Amino acid sequence: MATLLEVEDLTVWLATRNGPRKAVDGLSFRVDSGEVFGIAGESGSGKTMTAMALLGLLPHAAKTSGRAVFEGRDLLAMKPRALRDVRGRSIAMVSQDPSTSLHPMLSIETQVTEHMRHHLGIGKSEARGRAVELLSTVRIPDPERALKAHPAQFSGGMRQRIAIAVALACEPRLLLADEPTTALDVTVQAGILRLLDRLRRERDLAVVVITHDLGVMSAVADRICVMYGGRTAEVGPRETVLTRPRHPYTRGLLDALPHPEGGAATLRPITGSPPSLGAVPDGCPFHPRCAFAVDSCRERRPEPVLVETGHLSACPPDPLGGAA
Amino acid sequence: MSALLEATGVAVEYHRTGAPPLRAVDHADLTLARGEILGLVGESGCGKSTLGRAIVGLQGTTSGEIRFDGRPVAPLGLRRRPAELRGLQMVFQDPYASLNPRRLVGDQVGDGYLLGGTSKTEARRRAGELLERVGLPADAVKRYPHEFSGGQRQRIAIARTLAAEPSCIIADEPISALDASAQASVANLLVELVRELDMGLVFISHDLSVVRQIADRTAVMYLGRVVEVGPTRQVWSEPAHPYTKALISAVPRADGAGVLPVELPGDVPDPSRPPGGCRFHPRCPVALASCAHDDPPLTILRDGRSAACVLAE
Amino acid sequence: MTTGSRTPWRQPLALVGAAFVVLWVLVAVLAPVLAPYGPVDQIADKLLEPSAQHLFGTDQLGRDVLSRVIYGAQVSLPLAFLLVALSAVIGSIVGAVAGFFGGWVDGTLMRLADLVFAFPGIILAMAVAAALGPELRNAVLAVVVVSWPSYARLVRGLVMSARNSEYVAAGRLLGSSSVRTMIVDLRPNVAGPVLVMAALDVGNAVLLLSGLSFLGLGAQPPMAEWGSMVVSGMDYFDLWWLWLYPGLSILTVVLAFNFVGDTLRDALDPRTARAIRG
Amino acid sequence: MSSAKPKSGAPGTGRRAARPGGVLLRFLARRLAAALLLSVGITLVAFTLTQLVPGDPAAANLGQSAIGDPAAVAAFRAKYGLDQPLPVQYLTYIGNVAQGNLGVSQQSHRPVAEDLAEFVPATIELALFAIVLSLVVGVALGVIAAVNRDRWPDQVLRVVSLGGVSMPTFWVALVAFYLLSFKFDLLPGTGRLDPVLSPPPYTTGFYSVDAALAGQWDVMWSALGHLVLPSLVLAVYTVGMLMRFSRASVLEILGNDYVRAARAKGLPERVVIVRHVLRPAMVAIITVAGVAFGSLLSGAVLVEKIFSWPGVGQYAYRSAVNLDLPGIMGVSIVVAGVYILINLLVDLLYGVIDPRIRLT
Repeated sequence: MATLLEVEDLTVWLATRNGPRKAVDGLSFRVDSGEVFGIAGESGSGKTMTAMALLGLLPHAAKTSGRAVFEGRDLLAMKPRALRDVRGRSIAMVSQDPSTSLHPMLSIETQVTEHMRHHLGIGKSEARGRAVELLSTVRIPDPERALKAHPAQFSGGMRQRIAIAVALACEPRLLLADEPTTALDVTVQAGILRLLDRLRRERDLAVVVITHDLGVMSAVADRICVMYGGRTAEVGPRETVLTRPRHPYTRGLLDALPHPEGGAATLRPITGSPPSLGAVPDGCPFHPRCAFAVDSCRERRPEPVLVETGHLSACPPDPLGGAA
Repeated sequence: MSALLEATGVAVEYHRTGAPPLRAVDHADLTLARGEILGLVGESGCGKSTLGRAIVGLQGTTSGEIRFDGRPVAPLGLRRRPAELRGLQMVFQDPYASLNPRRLVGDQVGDGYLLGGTSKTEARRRAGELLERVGLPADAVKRYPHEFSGGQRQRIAIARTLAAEPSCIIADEPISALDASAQASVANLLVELVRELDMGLVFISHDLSVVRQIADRTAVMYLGRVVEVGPTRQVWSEPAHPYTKALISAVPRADGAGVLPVELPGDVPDPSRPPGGCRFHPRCPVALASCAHDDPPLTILRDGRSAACVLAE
Repeated sequence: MTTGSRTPWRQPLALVGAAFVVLWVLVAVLAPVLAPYGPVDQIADKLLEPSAQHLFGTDQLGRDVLSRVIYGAQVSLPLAFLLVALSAVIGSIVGAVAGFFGGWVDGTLMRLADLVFAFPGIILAMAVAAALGPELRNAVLAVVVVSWPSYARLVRGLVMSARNSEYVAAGRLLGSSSVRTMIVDLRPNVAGPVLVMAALDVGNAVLLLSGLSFLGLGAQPPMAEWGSMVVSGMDYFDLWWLWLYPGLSILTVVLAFNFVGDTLRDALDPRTARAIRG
Repeated sequence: MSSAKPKSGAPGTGRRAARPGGVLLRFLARRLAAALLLSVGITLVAFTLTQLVPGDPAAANLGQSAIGDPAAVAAFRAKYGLDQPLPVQYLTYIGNVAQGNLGVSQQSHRPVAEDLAEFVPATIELALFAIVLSLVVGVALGVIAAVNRDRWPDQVLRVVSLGGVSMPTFWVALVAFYLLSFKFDLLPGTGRLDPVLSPPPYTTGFYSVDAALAGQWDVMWSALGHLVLPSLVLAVYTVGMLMRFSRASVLEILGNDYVRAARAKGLPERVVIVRHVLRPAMVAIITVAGVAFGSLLSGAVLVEKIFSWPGVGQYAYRSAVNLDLPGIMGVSIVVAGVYILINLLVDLLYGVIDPRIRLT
């Protein structure tokens, strides 16, 4: 599989009242075409800012460094106008809550076709034809009628399907899905996950799924990057990361989940809470909450290193290494 | 075991101008004993939160009866809530909305004591103790809610209910607004308190796996009805209602196996126009022809289980 | 994220506004000291152009315009404060009652507010002032009649949203009575926005009051009131100093209060701020 | 990026509305009923106010000499129904109003309705001119301020808008008149037309429109020219008001997810602002435009005096001073009626802008 997106040393500074603070700090990863790449982390881990940086949609006064090479071009170095031609055309976004990400006052037709017409320069009737096809691809019943409707007339699950159709309109190569099922019910979530999986197989579409839900990760992602405090804790194939994690944070997240077989009376939380923007500790950002922390964790910032084939972990003491 | 809380045939209707009344809860039955955790699960719009609010009296009921410690619970009007109902408290979903942003944490936690007749300084002192009990520093009394994280705020909200010395807490999605690690610790706190104070807890949640972990019994709601109740372990291992089964198989597991969860086709119907017969029949994978007109009641099965399905034996 | 600091008192606009407010209050208090002549003393020739002797010139009766402008602050400022206080108190009580009880109480009170809103402010004030007689006291009453509904609407909205809030629900479950809830839980959330609205309303009150006086329905000659000074200056239209300075005084007072109020409003949360604006 | 699951959204979302048209009609019917109720209330207020008048209309109208003649006073009272009990007077009054009969002015001795047919259009013409001007300028500047939030254009425009709402209208009128008309003679000053011209044949009562309809182009140009100065003066306040408000509502909309989604589609910023931001922002803006129209009518009362504009403000003022009961009541009712109409129009516009009002 060909590499579609290669992110190297991505750093994002956000403007705060105390000056610029790093929301993402030296993040590197690669996404192959046709692959589902998962970015996992709690709120404040920098996962959403990563997606916004790739799209050039960071808040005002935010700065980036590093590289993000997509189809041979560095997204971070592109002029706003050039990046706008990539956005929505080659890279599309699906966000968390379809009831807020679809425009409440515009018809479905406008929302599915407006960027199609802008990017592809096609006429109204052609765009309309494509929109009907798209809506049936995402399994919206009666697409012709749906085009005339407005988002309020659909259920949450249907709205997210429409949002996906909007994202697919210009046949992008990469889809950034930020918590695509978090606002949905679990039975509806199953449908959306299946849809995403089908689309990437049928369309050779690469998908970056950003979520805090390791269950969702486990269902759709091929490879997973676990982020903490704006940095990579661990990256690797789904099965390895979720069954034999090497980073204590990943272990902690998995342990905090209810046990799959139930039974045990209590859950095992990670002590403390994730650092807020601008309050990321020195050294390993996780060390204050880590049961295995040693002196070097407080001083040196760990880089992700290869611990086995395709599996990187940013924990030099590697206390979980023996368990593998 | 006599019931601490007993809801029988509870129905809640919302009246809207220019639209048919919306029956959010339709003849729901629940019982809860001291020291017991009842998980109440279901998808959005199934009426689980409305039922929770009706139980404590924040929502008027159209019919049915709610008894707490043998006394009927009347909906809260403009009058003061009777003292004997103070043992029935509620924890809300969003700790950002359930604490007054402009009042000191200590005052809000101390309210329960103050309203119980304790002096102001004594209430303040005991509020500090309660905050320590739920794992916060005692100096939290002199701070405002915005100085705390989501998990800490939810602990404050829990401490506030404890000041009323409750014997029963209705917790409406108490951990869904929190981060993963905070979720686990707040859920643990609630379980600990139930065991320690011998309270009853109704834990309302859309997150089935948490309920599975902590609840002694689980009740599943669909479109305003309780469709299945039983000991958590049995409900999970052999669900009696097809909806319960669908719900369980839709939960993705973080086991790294890459298995896609099972989809339940169709949408939850409009609660103001529920389908005739069994409410689940249009989406039910095993529906019989008779399900379209026969509405099965919640029937007692063996082992303390009940289900509302003709196929359940 | 990038909300940035919005501490009202660090904003230059608020500082300028506050400085002018203080300045005008001082002028009002110290008028007898500051003014070279009395407000109604006919001390010089009529209609003199501004000069070193009479910085703002003299009017048609030979009174010193500067002195009259200074004494004008003694009329407009206290009245504006009184007006706003009255409207805010009346409006807040009505709004709180409507929001808290809801139902027909709310319906009746809010229809009453709608009724007042249905008349353009000055026309209603004009009708009231005309009905009660052209006197300054009646003009004040007229302005109160047209300004209370804004407060009522604001407070009603705040009370209603707070009443349905979960923290009020939690308090009620603990056994708090509705009256205690209103005082303990709702008051702190209502006080801030009402004060901000009041700050902005001082400007409006000054404008309305001077407008009524301009129409001859407020302050009566020979009182040194800015609006009536403008209207009597109109008869000598080409003698600009007669009407320019009183108008400028109104402008600076109103502007100062608006600078302060607007900055305060920005410090509120956006939804409340919008309620005040509308 | 929070992991919060929103609490059960409104149950019943997502179902297609059965009869969209029916919903809109119901919405309008409700608004119309409210407007009717309001109208009754207004007549009541107008009526009550006139009862509060301490002066005796008979004395005011017949003059001192006639006061001594009880027969003349009684005749006057009987003629205007002043000898009836109050509720009867009110009911008679309502009945007359419903038939368009507003009584006879005790001042001009003509039917009030006839008087108002002349005076009201003059004010409305002025107010319409000013509101269009204010909307165009105010919304445009508000959008500019919002998209440049906290940068220098925003700061400057903020001072401009606050300045606008702080100006005493009657004083601005004097300053503008003094400079633009009196000193430099750039614009025509007082009246609706040049004195040498006579008004166009009455159709709408708007001189500019009537003149155009009659093909009297010189009259039309003169009418338009005379509108410029007073409407500019009136717009000073409303531009400031609409600017500030537009800025706030555009900022509020800019924070929405759907705006980020529109940008993520790679649409040009211009399209994002006009199609995705301005449209929802207009919902809030037109509400204020309705309020602004009301304040224009207020402003007109003050400005008309200065520009000798024969409008409803002048008429109201003269009626108020002369204790002309039918006159005051007539003005109140017509002005409030205009205001109600404007609000109905605003409601209708909501439906046009926001499909949710039509559909859900």
